[in-house]
Amino acid sequence: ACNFGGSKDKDESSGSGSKGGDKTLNLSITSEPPSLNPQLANDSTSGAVIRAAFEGLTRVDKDGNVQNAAAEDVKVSDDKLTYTFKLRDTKWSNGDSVVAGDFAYAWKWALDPKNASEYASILYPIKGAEAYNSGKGSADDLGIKVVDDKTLEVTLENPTPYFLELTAFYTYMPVNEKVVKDNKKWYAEAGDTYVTNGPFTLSEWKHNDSITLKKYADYWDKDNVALSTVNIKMVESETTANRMFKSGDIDYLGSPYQTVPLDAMDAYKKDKSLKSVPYAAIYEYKFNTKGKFTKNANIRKALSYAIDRQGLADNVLKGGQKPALSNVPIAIEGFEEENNKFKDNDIEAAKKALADGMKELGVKKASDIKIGISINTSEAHAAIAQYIQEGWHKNLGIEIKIDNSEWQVYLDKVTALDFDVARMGWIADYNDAYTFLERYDTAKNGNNDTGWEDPKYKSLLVSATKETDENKRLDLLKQANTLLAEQMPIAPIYFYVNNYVSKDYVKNMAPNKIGEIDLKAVDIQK
Amino acid sequence: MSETLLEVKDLKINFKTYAGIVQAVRGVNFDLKQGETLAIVGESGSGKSVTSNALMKLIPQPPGIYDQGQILFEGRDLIPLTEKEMTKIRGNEIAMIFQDPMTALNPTMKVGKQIMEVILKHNKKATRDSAKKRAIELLDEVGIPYPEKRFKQYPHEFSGGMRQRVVIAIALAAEPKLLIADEPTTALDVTIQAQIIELMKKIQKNSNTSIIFITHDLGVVANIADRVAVMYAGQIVEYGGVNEIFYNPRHPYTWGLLGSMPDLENSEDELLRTIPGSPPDLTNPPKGDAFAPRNEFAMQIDYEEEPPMFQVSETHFAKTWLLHPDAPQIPIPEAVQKRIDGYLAKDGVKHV
Amino acid sequence: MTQSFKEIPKISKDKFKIIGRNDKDTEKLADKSVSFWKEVRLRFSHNKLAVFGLVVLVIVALLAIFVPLLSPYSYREQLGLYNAPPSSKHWFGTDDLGRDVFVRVWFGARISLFIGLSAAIIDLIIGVTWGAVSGLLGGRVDDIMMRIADVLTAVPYLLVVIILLVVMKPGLIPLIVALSITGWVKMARIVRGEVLSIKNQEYVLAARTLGAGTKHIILKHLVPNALGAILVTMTLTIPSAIFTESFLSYLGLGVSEPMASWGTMASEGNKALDTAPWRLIFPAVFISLTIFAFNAVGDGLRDALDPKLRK
Amino acid sequence: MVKYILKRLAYILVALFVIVTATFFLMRIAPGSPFASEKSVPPEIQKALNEEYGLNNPWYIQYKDYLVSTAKFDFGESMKYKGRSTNDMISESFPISLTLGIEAMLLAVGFGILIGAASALYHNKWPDYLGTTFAVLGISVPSFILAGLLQYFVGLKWELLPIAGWNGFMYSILPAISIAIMDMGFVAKLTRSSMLEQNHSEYVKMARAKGIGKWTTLFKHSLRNALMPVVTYLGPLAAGVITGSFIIEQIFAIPGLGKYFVTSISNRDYTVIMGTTVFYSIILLFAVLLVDILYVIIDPRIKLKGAKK
Amino acid sequence: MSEKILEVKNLTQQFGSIKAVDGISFDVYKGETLGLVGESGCGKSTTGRSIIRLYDMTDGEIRFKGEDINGKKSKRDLKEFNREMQMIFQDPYASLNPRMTAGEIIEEGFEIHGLYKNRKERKEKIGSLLEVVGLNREHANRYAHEFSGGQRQRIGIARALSLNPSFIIADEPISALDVSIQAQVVNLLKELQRKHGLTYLFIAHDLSMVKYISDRIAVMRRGKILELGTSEEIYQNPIHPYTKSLLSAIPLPDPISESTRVRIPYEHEDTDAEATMHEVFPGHFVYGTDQQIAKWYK
Ligand SMILES: Nc1ncnc2c1ncn2[C@@H]1O[C@H](COP(=O)(O)OP(=O)(O)OP(=O)(O)O)[C@@H](O)[C@H]1O
Ligand SMILES: Nc1ncnc2c1ncn2[C@@H]1O[C@H](COP(=O)(O)OP(=O)(O)OP(=O)(O)O)[C@@H](O)[C@H]1O
Ligand SMILES: [Mg+2]
Ligand SMILES: [Mg+2]
Repeated sequence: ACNFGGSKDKDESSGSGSKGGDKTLNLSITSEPPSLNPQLANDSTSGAVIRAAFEGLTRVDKDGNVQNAAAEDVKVSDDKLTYTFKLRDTKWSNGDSVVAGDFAYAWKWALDPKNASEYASILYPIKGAEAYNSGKGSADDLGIKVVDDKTLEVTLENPTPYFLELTAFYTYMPVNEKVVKDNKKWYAEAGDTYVTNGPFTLSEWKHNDSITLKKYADYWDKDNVALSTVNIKMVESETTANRMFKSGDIDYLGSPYQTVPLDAMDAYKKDKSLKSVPYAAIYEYKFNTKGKFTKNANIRKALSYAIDRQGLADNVLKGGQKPALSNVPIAIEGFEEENNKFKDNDIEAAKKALADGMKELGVKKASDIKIGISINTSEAHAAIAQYIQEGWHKNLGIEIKIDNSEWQVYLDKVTALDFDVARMGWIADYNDAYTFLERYDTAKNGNNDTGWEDPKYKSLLVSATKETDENKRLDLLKQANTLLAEQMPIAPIYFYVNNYVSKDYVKNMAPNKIGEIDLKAVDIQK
Repeated sequence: MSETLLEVKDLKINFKTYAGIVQAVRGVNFDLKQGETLAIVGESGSGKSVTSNALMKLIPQPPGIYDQGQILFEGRDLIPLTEKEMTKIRGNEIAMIFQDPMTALNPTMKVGKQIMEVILKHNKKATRDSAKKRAIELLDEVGIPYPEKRFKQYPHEFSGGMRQRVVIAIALAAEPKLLIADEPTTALDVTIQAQIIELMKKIQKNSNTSIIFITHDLGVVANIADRVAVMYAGQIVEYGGVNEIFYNPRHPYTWGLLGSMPDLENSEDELLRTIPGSPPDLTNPPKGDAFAPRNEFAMQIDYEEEPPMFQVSETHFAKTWLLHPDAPQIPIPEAVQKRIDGYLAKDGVKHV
Repeated sequence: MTQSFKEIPKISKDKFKIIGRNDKDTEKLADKSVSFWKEVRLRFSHNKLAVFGLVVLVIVALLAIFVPLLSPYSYREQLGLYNAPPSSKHWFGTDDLGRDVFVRVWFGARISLFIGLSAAIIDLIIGVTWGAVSGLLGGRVDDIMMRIADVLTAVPYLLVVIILLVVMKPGLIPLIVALSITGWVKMARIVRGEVLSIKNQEYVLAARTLGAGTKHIILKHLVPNALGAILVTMTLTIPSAIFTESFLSYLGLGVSEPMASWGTMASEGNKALDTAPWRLIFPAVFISLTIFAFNAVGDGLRDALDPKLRK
Repeated sequence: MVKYILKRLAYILVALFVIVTATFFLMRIAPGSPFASEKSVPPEIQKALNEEYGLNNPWYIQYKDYLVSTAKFDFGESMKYKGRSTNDMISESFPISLTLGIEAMLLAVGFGILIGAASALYHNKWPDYLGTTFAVLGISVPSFILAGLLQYFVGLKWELLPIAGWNGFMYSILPAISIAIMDMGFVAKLTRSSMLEQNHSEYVKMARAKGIGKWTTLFKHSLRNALMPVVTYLGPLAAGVITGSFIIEQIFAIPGLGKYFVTSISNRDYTVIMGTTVFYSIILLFAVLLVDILYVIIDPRIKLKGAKK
Repeated sequence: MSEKILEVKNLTQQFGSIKAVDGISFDVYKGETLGLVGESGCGKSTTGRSIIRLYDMTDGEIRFKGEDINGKKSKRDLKEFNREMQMIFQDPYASLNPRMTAGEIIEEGFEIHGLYKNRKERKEKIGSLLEVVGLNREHANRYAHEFSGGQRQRIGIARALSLNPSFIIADEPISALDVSIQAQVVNLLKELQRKHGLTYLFIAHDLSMVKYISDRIAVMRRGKILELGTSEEIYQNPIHPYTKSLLSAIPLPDPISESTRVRIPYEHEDTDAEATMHEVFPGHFVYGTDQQIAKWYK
């Protein structure tokens, strides 16, 4: 009964990096990817693998720029509502040609409510997509048209300036229609059915253990793919992954595959190996605007002002995170200068706001204010909460309790507004402020979780969607952002950065602003 | 008589306990000749088992301490021997039968294997086959029917009497020169007891084994012993040939023992004679004669000084001041004497 | 025989007057007899390891009581000195939020010791009762009770805890409820085994002929005589409860941050082993030391109470 | 015997039924859903998902479905890992946990008994103190701390063994030790006290009176009799160990079954929860039964009649 | 003869496939001692325990003071029964809870039956019971292991007496004791019987003691009573070959006669289904077929 998985010799050869032309990259991800079906995937782990194995119409390169990929050429109509993609001559890993129909099939499949794709909403910019996906429209009304094998025409609902970024997103990846139709579970294992068109093929998938990607020999741009093999180990524990990195078992540690453990930050900072790149993502504390105390905007402001964000970033997070003084990350184009809606750690202002708020609420003593910080169980959340708790307690004299819950219980509580202050994070799927601001359009929005809504705010967002002029649109979004800071339904805490460490011989490997790494560009030079 | 096999000289054994040092055996002397049976009697706690275990060096150390004395087996003192040297003697030269046949056999090992084990251990030439053959023979010898079948059974499939026979078979397996039987029949009922005693006698006759037989049942002693040692509080208080002890007991404790036996002629109305009180605490043995506090004939001297062994006859000794020439002549208590006379009369009728 | 046979000594004649037995003494027990509890105490105090364990427990308890009261720092105060190694000011160093580990260790001791003792009490109340009743009644009742225990160990514990999390406010009480759900099963199994052998002892039969009921037999006869096994099992329950607590705290069922227990400190510290080992070492050492002490005391008591080892 | 086993099998069936029922209701009462995530899923898709997995049916239909699937040992597809069947997940990961578990059991039982036996044999002498101290240390060092220490020192600092992963025997040593150590300590303690008891028994004295050496007496006589309490403890232990330990698998990145017991629950992956629970229950219930049968093998006096003794 | 206190009719006790007691019948009269002897494992203890309801009997009927003991169902009746009938156990070591003091052991019955609620009264009662069995009041605070075997057995007797029973089953109360202590215990039992008019069922395998203490004796073998009669009858005039064999095996403290004694071995004769109890003499019963009885009685 000896089953240690896998054959030994294979692994030994792959572990030793590049020998001659054989360039191997060793990585670790935190868990088994829940699904390697591009249309079913809904998490970054799966996304990281899918992105290497599939090729969308476009790719986002390591600098965050959109490049044509499967599409050779894109034409955008003047009203910015019609996109015509001309496809390159590329091949699926089983030899079939990649045709426009494969894209159309994949997108329609994702939008088909029967298939229950959890990320289908990212296709909603396409005309008729939302209606079809929510069972109100039909597939025939979708703005997806296969003109011929090499031409795909897409009509949008609204002008969507970031649409070409979306077409690089994994839900927009094509699938080989024939293979998928033949085998419903084509994506469950590596093998003949897992047909891809990206720079790498999935050569082995040992569930829960490891994934091996091999360079795709017939890839159209194969000359620009340096790596021959990528070994991806699934290592749940950060500490273990960190030790594996130190011992050389893996070559790269950090976003988006794994996190550099908090406790290791100092050491890596000391030897200057820790790298931080900005990330279009925010860590925030949501206020329950229906709560006993947090319904009062002044109280909310007091709490928000009295957070020492810089101290938190320096002492607790240590990864070079930026204090968030606005609800849209500085990594978002056009919002670089917007991070100044209030002052960090402004105790004076906080005290004043608190006094005002107490007056409005009729509360006599600050210690009568009892507020709970709800977090879910995870190391950094607890440390952050404790840091903030101590600050609030010390500076404002209010009583804070930390309420720690299991993840799903936590989600339930947040949705039910069963909290005072709750932590949340939001990561951009595409580099645009809309993804951050859209969440608060109505109280009913599934991602709002504060109970807050404002008709003015909503109308600003609606106008922005319709707006075809880039600058005007940006301005509308900035107005909305300012409005959020005034009412403070959420206290922004910090903007994420992507931290990572990598071995010297790993080149061109860094996450971009939306936290992705294009393995196509990575090289190993020993 | 034949030569002396075992000589125990001034053996003292102590146990270290939290309550203090228990002087379990306080200077015991006796000897044993080949083919002879010595019975040791005495009440519970008098040191019979400790003495017999000491002969095999089976006293656990700690807490046991061989404080003093010698155990000369065929002239060789066993006390200084190492554990390893002892394993050659145990089971081979000296064998032991334990009191409780229910617990003396390993419940999870087949009976045959338990016998073979000794044979293989002590007979270098024995093979598994020969050992098995011998084991079956032994089972047959001790009177177990269907020995081949029984060989393969577990102890719990045997009755108490049968188990004691197996224990005896094990003891005999290496043809020991000395057999120590520590209350081998106390746990058995009378009919089986009688069978076992007959068996032991037969074995002794056949192989001229010496036997030390420990019991508190005087009836059994009368049946099996050549000589008798009566123990009290870690000492031998009377010692002599079996007839001397039974028909001419000299120590008041022996009187007490004999008197407390009911006998079939006893009328039911009279109470049995008892020895009142309980044995002394051996952590702190009393000064003088340990039996004095329970002795209706105790004298002043008994509370002050330990009596020496007085010689009654060539072979009969007793450790009581009553035998001192200055002591009042105390006759054997009436009830005991009456009983002895009764027996003698009956025997006389039969044998004279 | 000749050896002990000396010449008949000359002794004054009046010593040979019969004065009979010493009536007073006859039914007296050995006067130097040691009472049961005194002997237990003696035996225990002769067991060096057990005494050591007891001393450790007392010291740990005292430190847990007094250090948080007397220390210049509080368990939650963030001193701005992050991950500082042990020094004369902070004996056990500071943690990632700049709190004094020494105070936190002894604050954590309060919670962990409380949990450990609660678990022991749960074991006693539920586990012992369950095992004793099951073993004593036997037959079908026994079958069913033991299958219930099996079922309890098989139903996913985490799910039960999650549901508790929903219905109860976090704190010590739900923690104890969570520990009570399955913590006692091992104890029940072991007590049942003991009871099966004790219940046929003659003194139990004697109690039954006196008309004793189940409760009486369990409390007076079975439990006291299974005490050895109970103690040994309890020494195992305590550590497992201390670790279960850290797991439950992780899920949000235990005491809430910034309070700490040894278990949570150790599992947090475990991540910092490579960089700030003092955050692991101190809680871990005290956990181990305390459990070691509980074991030593438990074993010592077991041996001291064991009537079989006594004569 | 046959009758007894049949009766026990019936009990196992009843117990399984109870377990499935309890798990089902707990699962349904617990907040959250398999499809919940930080980014909320639009209600329409939520509905479609529920429909796909039959979660829109009334509870009694779902309950019936679980009972049926349990009866058929086919638990359906995982709700979290798309396209993966629960049965596959178990059958792929169980052999790994089993291998590791058996290794750990061998360590725990082998060394535990050896240490316990040696301690008993040299009662109150230095091997006893050494063995007892070692056993108690084993109990008092939590497995996750030991695992971390081993990984850090043996794996990273001294580079003697791999840090993590599952690629051959060398990879299994550290995790097996981490799993085994606590049970090793307890087995050693149990063996010691049980051996001491046996050593006071008449038959051991008898064996010594036969002239048999200490160690031979130990191995041939007292050990087997002393094993009973150890066996009682081993049944549930084995069930737990061979089905994997979440923490150890997590620390050493082992693709075993243990992690599913925890992750399936935090994911609310209903089918996998049910599958792993039933799987574990069967192993546990059979382990308990096996122990009762083992009793008879170890001790010929015991007859299977229902009650022991 | 005086009235029957206990009637046992066709008592059968089965453990699994073993018939430990196989349809035995006898009566016990008020104030007498009935001795029950037989080889080990013949069902003596089982008989005693069935009578005191430690076992639920498989078949048969037991009447105590005219009432069917299995008919007693209510808790109160059961307690009443327990007060009337008590048992003394064989093993003075195993029958006393090592964790209790002598006082607590004796007190147990009071506690269960709620007697002598007053502390002083209770203490007084315990003290007087200890004195009755020949121990001192001070012994109440001592634990069982501090007593000698004989003293322990006396504590067991005090416990049995604590509820003032009228009927006592003594299950080999002396076989674990040595001779001098056996005598103490037997004397005590006799004296108690004389003073309190107790009735005993005295179980033993030592015939000399049984003969001494019993008025009548029943000889058991393999779950059946083979012979029953007055002590005199059984000793002077045994009829069943098994009884004869038993008697011949008693060793006497008389070396000369012992050296010549011949034991009569018992050859088991199959008694077929027809075997019944025959009253050979008034009050002297023998179990066997008609021919067997005729053969034996010659
Ligand atoms: N291991 C021991 N530790 C302490 N004391 C002991 C030990 N073994 C025996 N003793 C003491 O030695 C004394 C003699 O005991 P021993 O077993 O020899 O008596 P015995 O004559 O064989 O009695 P019995 O008829 O009950 O077998 C007793 O007082 C007993 O308490
Ligand atoms: N609880 C029980 N379960 C199964 N069998 C039993 C039980 N009690 C007694 N027996 C069996 O019943 C038979 C009679 O046992 P019992 O104890 O009545 O004999 P006994 O005459 O008292 O013997 P002893 O003289 O050894 O005490 C024996 O074969 C015994 O094994
Ligand atoms: Mg003895
Ligand atoms: Mg009996």
